[in-house]
Amino acid sequence: MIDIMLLLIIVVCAIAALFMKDLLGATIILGVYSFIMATIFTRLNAVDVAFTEASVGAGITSVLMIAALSRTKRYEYHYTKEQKRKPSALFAKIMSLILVIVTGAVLVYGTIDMPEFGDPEAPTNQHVSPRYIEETHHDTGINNIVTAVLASYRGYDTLGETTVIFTAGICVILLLRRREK
Amino acid sequence: MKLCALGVFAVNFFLDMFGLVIMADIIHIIQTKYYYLVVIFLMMIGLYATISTRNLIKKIIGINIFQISVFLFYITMSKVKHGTAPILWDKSHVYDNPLPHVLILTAIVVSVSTTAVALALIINIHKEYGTIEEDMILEKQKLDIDRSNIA
Amino acid sequence: MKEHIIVRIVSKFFAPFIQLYALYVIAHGDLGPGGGFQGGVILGASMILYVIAFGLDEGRKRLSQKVSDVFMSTGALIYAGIGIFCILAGGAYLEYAELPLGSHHLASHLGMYGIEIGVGITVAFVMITIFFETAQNK
Amino acid sequence: MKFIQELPVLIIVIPLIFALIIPLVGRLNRLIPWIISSTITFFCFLISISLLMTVLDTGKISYWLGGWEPPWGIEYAIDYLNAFVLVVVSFVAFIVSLYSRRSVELEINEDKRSVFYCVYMLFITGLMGIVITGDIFNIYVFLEISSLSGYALIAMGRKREALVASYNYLILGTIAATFILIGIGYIYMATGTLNIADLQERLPALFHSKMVLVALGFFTVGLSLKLALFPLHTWLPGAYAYAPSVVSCIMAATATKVGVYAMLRIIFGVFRIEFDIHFIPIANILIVISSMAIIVGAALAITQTNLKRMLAYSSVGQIGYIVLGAVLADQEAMTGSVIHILNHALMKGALFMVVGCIVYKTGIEDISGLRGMGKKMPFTMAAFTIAGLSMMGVPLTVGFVSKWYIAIGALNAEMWYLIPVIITGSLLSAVYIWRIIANIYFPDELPEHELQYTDGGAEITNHKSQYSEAPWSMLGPTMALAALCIYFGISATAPLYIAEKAAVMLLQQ
Repeated sequence: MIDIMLLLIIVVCAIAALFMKDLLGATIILGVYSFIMATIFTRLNAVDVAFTEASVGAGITSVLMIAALSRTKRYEYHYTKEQKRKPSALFAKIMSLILVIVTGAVLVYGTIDMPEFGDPEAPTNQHVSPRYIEETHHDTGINNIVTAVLASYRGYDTLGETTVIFTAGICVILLLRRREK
Repeated sequence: MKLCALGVFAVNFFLDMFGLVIMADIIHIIQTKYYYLVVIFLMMIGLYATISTRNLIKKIIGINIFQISVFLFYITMSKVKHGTAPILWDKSHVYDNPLPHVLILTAIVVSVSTTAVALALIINIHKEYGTIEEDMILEKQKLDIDRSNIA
Repeated sequence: MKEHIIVRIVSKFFAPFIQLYALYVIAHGDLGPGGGFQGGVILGASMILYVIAFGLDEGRKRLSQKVSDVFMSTGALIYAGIGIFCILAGGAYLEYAELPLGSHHLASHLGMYGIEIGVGITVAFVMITIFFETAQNK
Repeated sequence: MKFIQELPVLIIVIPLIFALIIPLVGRLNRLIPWIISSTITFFCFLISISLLMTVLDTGKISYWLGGWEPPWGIEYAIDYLNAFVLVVVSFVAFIVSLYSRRSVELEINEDKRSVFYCVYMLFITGLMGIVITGDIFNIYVFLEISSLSGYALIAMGRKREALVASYNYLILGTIAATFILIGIGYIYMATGTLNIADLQERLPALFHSKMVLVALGFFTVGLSLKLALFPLHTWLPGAYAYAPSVVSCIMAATATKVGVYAMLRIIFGVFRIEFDIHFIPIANILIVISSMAIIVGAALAITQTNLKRMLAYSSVGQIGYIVLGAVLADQEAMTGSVIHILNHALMKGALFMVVGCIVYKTGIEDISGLRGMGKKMPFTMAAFTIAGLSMMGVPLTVGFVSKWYIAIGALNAEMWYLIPVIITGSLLSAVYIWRIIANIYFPDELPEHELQYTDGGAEITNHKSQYSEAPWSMLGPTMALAALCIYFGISATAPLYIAEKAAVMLLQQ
């Protein structure tokens, strides 16, 4: 039951962020969205991911967004009704709506053949992952399977991940840093 | 002939979609896969926010919603009935699938990195153009072009 | 925020505890949830808290640009370097078990600690750098 | 001897490590970043050559990262196709970084140069990482490394439009990456594995699954966005036109090629060709789209007045050729397509380098400003002419070889109606190239004092007749690429041999 409640809240959050004109408010709602998402991750037993999502999605992203807002504008431009009804604006809205509906339809089409939620017979639980669960302790001597996969079996992805975050840092320096005094 | 193949494919696609409704499978699907459907709905809200709004920061918010919903999609597929969190302990025999968790840890990092770079770009755009609305930036760009043509 | 004395005292009081917690999260990645990335983010957040309470200039005094740049590279270098050490020790890239640090389990354990620390350092300093660069308003 | 086996990973890790070092040592001397980037990319080029040789000798190389056997660990799988693309990418990266010194000195502020080279190296690392890996999620990670650094590099352009172009690319690129992530999710859900070789083995049993269909759809859309296939090319012209010269060179010559490689790998390497043809008509859709790309890209290029923007649209058309050759699913056409990855990298690289030389010397980016340039910068313009002729597909240049193979492949596949498309594309590109060549060598009569040069170049020259060639450090690499356009046009045996093997491998898996 609580899962359904959380899913409902999160849908409301997403829609609210979409319609909010105050960008600071939208940022806060995005933070709430991330935080509830972290709760859902915990409900689904993804504790590591929940931890990361709470600290990164709800924490750092919000801080950065607010810092950026403080240097730009807080409110979205308020279009008048005439501007909204201009054919070009309407056309763009309708086109993006159609695009989104088509994408969504294709995704839903894919769900027809999906294994049921939580099905232990699903291919994902049959092929690669059993070995991680059974052999991790023997292979690496570590109890947290996620850490073992992250740092050892797929440690190279994590090197890529570290490089991504370094790239982000160095790109921000390249874009924003001024000469030192 | 090629067009025929396209047509047949399109018809099949719609029949599949339509058949879904007719066979009253829909209740079964909602019961067993409601998580996926909600996730897809969330993704589409995010995608819509990204491509339809004209405000640069709002677009970033939309992209964040989109990406975070994809994360939920991955986590949803990692859940196993009666499974526990993938940390070994002696009381459990069924664990959730750890691999999607690992992938999403990486993807979260990618998402925050993209957000950071995008915000840096937006700050620079605001410094140069004085606005973060796409329409007004386009207007100013047109002015720029006119000015360079006159010069 | 200079006039908000409560905020300043509370954040000054809490920053070391948050940092301690961050170190705990980095070190306990193998037993429970957490690891280099999460710990790094918390470590970065503690310094961001300090900067928010005391202002950017005060923050820059505590942590100069040069130092944070150096640490940013260092973390990732530790990670990539451990991989190179694994090759020198005769294994494949990032094959920690081959490191000459005792038994295979111990070696892979220590190798993973090493990379978690590397990830933590890079993430923490990247977060601080991004915050500094985004928030500076001159 | 030990290091020989480790070459597959060293080609990624060495540039990565030096990218991390550049900002640390960049403060010491202003030349150090350039020296590091040139030597390291040269080193990567050597490694990639050695990998190619090994692949030709012994067949597919498989490197297990961390010593974990695939599909549990990440695998580096090197075969004819990616060894070839790796050589192309690292070679172009080397030539461009040789070329970059003066151009970067002009266009990038001094305090940002070392960081610029760091990001440049990260960009190259990301591209090579995409090419070499045998794991589908690893592709996503390295794709993001190269994309993020690409956004920042584009934004370094001198005009303020560069920022907006970079932002648009960021939004579309992120949507593309998220689509690819969804595709990975669906395909993982259907098969339970992420390793490309393993996927290839397990997928045929699942061809009727709707998840696999949706996954292919999302991969196709996401990658098409990334490689700027018409009509998803909208980010490309702005990005190439406003980026600094060096960045335009490297992106035009490598980034889209790597996107094409990823598409080949996923459409033919992960899914098999039977699937693409028999289960969904994705190949047919792509044939239509790429034919449109060829025509529309070239036609839009004709309408441009800005030189860089024109070359960018021409890239859209050329990408159409590569994709068309690939989806015909014929061995000859596939050979043409693979070899066009090399050929287009050479000619587009040379053309953008020429533009960089012109911008360096005069600050001109408009086509009309090139009038009579043939006398002023004879060597640069010679390079432009060679690469331009190659772009048209004139015999004895590389452009001819690939178009010839694609045309033969179209005939083999009994799609004769594609021949006019290929020829029209060539004719249209002849129009936009010839317009410039005529303008630089045989200028219309115009009084000399009416010629104006916009400022912004390093040395502003006012006299038209004055001989002022670009510096040798820029001209050398440009001429080298142009010479290769001719060399591989005349003796194409070596690349053709590899491309043929790659084509056979892709089609017969």
